[in-house]
Amino acid sequence: MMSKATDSRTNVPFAINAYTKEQLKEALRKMYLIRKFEEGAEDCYMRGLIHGTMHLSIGQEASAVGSCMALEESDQITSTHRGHAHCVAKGAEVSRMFAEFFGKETGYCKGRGGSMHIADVAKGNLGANGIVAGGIPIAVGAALTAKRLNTGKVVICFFGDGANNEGAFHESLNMAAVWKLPVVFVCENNQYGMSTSIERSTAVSQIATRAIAYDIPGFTVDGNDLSSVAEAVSEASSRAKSGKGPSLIECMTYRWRGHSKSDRNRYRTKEEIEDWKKKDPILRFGEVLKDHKVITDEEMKQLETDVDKEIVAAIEFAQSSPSPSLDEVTRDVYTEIDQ
Amino acid sequence: MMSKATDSRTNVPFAINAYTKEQLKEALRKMYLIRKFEEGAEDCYMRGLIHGTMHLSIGQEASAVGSCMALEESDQITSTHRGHAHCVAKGAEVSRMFAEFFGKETGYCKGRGGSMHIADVAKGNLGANGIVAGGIPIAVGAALTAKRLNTGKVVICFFGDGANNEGAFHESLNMAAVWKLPVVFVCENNQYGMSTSIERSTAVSQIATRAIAYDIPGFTVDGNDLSSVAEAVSEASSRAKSGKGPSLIECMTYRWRGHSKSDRNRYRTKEEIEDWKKKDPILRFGEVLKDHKVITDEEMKQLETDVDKEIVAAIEFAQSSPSPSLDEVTRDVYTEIDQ
Amino acid sequence: MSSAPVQSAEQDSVEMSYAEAIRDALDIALGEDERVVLMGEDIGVYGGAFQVTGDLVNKYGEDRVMDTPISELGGAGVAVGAAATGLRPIFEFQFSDFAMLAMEQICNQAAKMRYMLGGEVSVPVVMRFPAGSGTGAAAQHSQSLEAWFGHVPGLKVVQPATPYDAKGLILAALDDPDPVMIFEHKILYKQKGLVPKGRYTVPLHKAEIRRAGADITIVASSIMVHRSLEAAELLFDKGVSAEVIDLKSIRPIDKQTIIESVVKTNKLICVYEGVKTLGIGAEISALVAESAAFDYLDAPILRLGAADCPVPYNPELEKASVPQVENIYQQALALCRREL
Amino acid sequence: MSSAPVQSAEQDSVEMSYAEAIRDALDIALGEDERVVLMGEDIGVYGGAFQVTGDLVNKYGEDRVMDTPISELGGAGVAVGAAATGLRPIFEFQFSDFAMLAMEQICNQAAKMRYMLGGEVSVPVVMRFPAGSGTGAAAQHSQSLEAWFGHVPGLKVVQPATPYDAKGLILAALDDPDPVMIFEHKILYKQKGLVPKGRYTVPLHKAEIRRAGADITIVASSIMVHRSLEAAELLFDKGVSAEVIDLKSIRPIDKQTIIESVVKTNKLICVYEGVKTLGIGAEISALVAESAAFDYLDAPILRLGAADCPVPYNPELEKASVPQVENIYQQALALCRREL
Ligand SMILES: Cc1ncc(C[n+]2csc(CCOP(=O)(O)OP(=O)(O)O)c2C)c(N)n1
Ligand SMILES: Cc1ncc(C[n+]2csc(CCOP(=O)(O)OP(=O)(O)O)c2C)c(N)n1
Ligand SMILES: [Mg+2]
Ligand SMILES: [Mg+2]
Repeated sequence: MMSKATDSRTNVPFAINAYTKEQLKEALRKMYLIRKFEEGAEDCYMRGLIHGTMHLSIGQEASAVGSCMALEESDQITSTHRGHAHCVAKGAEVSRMFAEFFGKETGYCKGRGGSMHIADVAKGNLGANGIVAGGIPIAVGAALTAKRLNTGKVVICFFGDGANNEGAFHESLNMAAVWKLPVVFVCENNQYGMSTSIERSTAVSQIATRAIAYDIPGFTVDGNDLSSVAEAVSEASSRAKSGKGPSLIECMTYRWRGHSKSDRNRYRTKEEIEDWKKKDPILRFGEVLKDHKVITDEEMKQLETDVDKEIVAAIEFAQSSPSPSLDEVTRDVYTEIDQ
Repeated sequence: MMSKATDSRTNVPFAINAYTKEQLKEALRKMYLIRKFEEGAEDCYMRGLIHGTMHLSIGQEASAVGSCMALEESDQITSTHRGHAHCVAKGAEVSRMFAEFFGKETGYCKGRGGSMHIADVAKGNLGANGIVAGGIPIAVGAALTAKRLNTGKVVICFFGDGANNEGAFHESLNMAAVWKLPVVFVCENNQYGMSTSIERSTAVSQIATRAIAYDIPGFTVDGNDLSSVAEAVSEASSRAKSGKGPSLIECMTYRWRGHSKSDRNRYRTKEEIEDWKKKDPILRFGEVLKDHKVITDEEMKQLETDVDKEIVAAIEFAQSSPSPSLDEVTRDVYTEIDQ
Repeated sequence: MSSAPVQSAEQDSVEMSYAEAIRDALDIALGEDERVVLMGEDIGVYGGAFQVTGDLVNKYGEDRVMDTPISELGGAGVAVGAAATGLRPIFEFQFSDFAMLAMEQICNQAAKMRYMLGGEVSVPVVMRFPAGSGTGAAAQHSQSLEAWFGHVPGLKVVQPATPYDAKGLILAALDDPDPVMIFEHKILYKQKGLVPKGRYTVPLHKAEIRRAGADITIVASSIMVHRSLEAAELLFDKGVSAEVIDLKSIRPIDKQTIIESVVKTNKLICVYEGVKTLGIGAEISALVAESAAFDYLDAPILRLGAADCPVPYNPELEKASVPQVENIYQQALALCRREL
Repeated sequence: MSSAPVQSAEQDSVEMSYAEAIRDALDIALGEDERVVLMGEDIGVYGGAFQVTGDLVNKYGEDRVMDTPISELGGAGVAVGAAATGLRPIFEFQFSDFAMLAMEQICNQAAKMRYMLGGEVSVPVVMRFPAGSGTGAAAQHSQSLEAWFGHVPGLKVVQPATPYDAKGLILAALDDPDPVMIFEHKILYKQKGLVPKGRYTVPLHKAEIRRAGADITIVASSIMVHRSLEAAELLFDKGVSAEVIDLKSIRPIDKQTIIESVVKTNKLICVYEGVKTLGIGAEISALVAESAAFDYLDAPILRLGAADCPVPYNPELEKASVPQVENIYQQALALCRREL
């Protein structure tokens, strides 16, 4: 509906003012880590080391990191099929993520979930979801818990532009609004639901417009600008924590890769993809940090080298981890209790 | 969202200009017929002659008749659990409706459906529905048929205020808008979904606001004023027939009776009910017709007497009709075909 | 005939209806644990479509007895998310038929979350489904869909037949860390029975022999338990001693109780209200046919379920579409006489 | 072994994959009848998640091959409404698992509309459900839910196991005036077979004996037909002659073919990919156990279905969770030797 004033950049970006140098560097590191994690996962997949499918969010790192930056560790998120970035951003270890992709007992889901169900409940990530919009009502439920038990938590609910046409989106936003629950709906609008563009699937051109249908604030922000995302989400999160209810934040972004590993990319042009690659959120945020003397070129190099090492070690951890025992295929369906 | 200018009544109401005297008298007769039909059904129910449950729309006659007045006989509607008025308005015979309520083979559904599934496919009523919002996607499907087969038909989709919080509402309006289908969404806002008021269930105060989320026209009209309803619906229907897509029309109205036969009316006050009874849509339309010399007092009396007789005869028809044979309980589950 | 209450002597029982017994359980739950919330359509001031929640909203307030919008998918999902994060929601579907809108959140999310996340989360949600025909509400308000849920690993599914079990199973469901689906029968809501005061639980995974017998085993669930008991009386008059087992739990099914009975009686008939084909009787039949009890069977295993049609509106047709006492009696007698 | 095509000699057949055979059927349908429209997510330019619709959008345009928004409930409902009013929609769920979102429109509306309206309307909608495990897509993308649909009067439900049947059943479904649900198997999409050119149909309600045998009847569906045929080879080496029946239709089930086989072999094992409990094997077992074939049974009726868990991600676990050739072989052998 409306763009956040942040974009006009009167002087310094929000993030530079709002966070410490360490926090800002950590945000950049996380974006790197996400990028390298996904490139590593893609590579392992290509080499036949990981099976199934995966949905890469390369190019979308700012919305995940910018959103989670606005949260406390105890706050919670629900994620999507394209959920690696959310998981890392909320504090997961890439070693256990790789272990999950390799189907190992040391993985976050003990090898039962894989990429589409990656989670880290201890860090507040209630899970990716194989069902488009499947996590939206769950996020509202988590927010209900926060409100009823007075935990002070806020919940970020990530979903895609395609998900906004699911009934679950509508029902959930309505309930969250009526009950004024502490949840922030973050729509990562990468302009396609699989192959179907917003124009061909969605009756409004900006998804934030739909906030009007729930009488809640709705903002569209540059989703490749970490600071804009962080600003919008922290505002929405404060609002939520103060009892004023949910907001809808639409982050305009783009995925560089195909939808999943089986995509022939017939529905968009090379030019469009190349154009968006120029808007790399990591490079952009790196420039901002350098401009504002938060980080030096050397430090950035070091950061990158460290991340590369972390990824190598993580893959090694995953490969050398034990596989689940075939006898335990029905373990964890039910909680074990003494009858 | 906005009220139709009709209400300001610069001079003559829309209906008076738009329809012939015969049509106007017929509209009044239909409202009577609906009222008397429902009073008759209620009476039969109380006397134990009809079983199950029923949802009466007494007090809401103008939205059904005003909407259907804007249609051709070949146009179609989908209806709701509170669907008697829609059925009569679209041209059904009360005798076969009563027969259905009495569970007879001569009923519209051959005794298999009852009040909640009353239909008259031949006259374009695709059926009431036991599922709140269940008819909304079906109406959009009928509109898709109209568009693909170029039938020139428009479809009116009736639903209640409560239904607008169902996912099916959202998904359907979005698709109808994206595909510019000839359907008019008519929300009969009687302010309660069963016991739950709009304020307690719905994040917006006027449901027509939600039209913005689908980039379609949305209007709130006085649902107890037949002319306002007819004006809004005929405009929307012309728009739809000319290929411009759907509209959302919200008719503000009120049901005089409880939600169903098991309602203790704890959620609203006597005063509120009495206030709304003063806004009787039949009396109002009768006055308009008299004011504009469309009908005389005597003609009105006669009309009422005729309707009363029709109701008596219809109940007799229903009572004396044959019951289904118990051997045929599985008849009509599948179409009979020669294998 | 019902199993001994965990903690109360006979004199501490009171007569109440099945609906009142459920309300009693909900009342105890709300009183004991602030994490318990009731959610559903019109369960507040209206008291629920079947007056199960009654006046609880007055006692506990709108934050604990929450009227939801008409949004079954989202509402159930909110309950699932709340359960996964610390609340103990009890979600009422107004009619079990509307659960069709929420299958995704129940069966893709609640049932699988624990497993998909490697055991790192539990979803202690309780859902209540008023089910069954007999109210003249026709095809979309009269179904018995418990078989669907019984097919889904991760869920537990029960069908109380008495006020005693209704209360005890709800409290057991609340104590359980996993999602429990409770199929209640609309026609039973008014049925009365003795119910102990205070808290007790009925095991979620056990069937119960309601009437001992030697000649034929009738496994029935929900309202069919009562019809089968009536049929057993008629059979008794014909010299046939029927053992009637109240299934209670659809997932898991208490194989052992059924098999032991069949080993004794050598004949089995399953009676249920859901559609016969792929209904719970299919599973009971198959469980026995694959078990050691197979060799003890003297006759085919019969199933009596609903006719192959949606539930019709006309009251006579409606009755004809589901098993009645007379059908059970006739079929059981024919089976015993091997006159099929 | 497959039934004779209605109108074409052997030489008119070409080898094509299961996915191509379906596309061929859709192409014929679109070409023959302007009322036919395909609807689904990403079935247009993307060609469908499993490349079933392929390039059909180029041939017939976006009005005939319609990409829907991600709105399963609404989308399925639009197909139902369109079918009830004159179109012949073929609706593709991207994965059968997502049908959970649309159960209401499929089972409360499409299945019941004709009956509830006293036969005054037909709903000739065809829905396609890519189902089954084996792709490493885990719990929410690998289910076999056909048993749910088999429980619903008003629907017809089929599960083609070969390219020939896939094409013929789709065309038969299109000719049928009632809603037909087609459960396709994702792993079979690439499987090749001979398929006649042009139009032919395969009956919606008939099973087929894929391999004749004398010692044991194996009733299998979908991919399990192939695994059972492989197991039958192994059994043959052990001197056991297995008859393998391809079920094809879940609703209605072709009782006669199964019963005749069991009367001959005296032993029955049901093999299916859905969860064992309350899966289609339960119905097959119960059908036989209640029939005259009961007296011909020499051994318990076995069922091999999926383990009691969601489908796991790890490929070895995934395999372990559903019946494989070896399991079928071992169980069938044990049954024949009565070593259970
Ligand atoms: C209910 C459901 N429908 C369809 C799918 C298949 N699917 C997976 S991702 C996807 C596109 C989602 O688009 P969007 O929400 O924009 O997220 P993005 O992939 O762009 O991140 C689809 C159709 C699914 N997983 N769940
Ligand atoms: C999916 C579904 N949920 C709940 C119900 C029970 N129910 C029947 S009517 C009704 C209220 C509907 O409210 P509204 O849409 O405003 O229509 P009204 O009754 O006011 O005409 C409810 C909750 C139902 N029939 N279907
Ligand atoms: Mg997207
Ligand atoms: Mg209403």
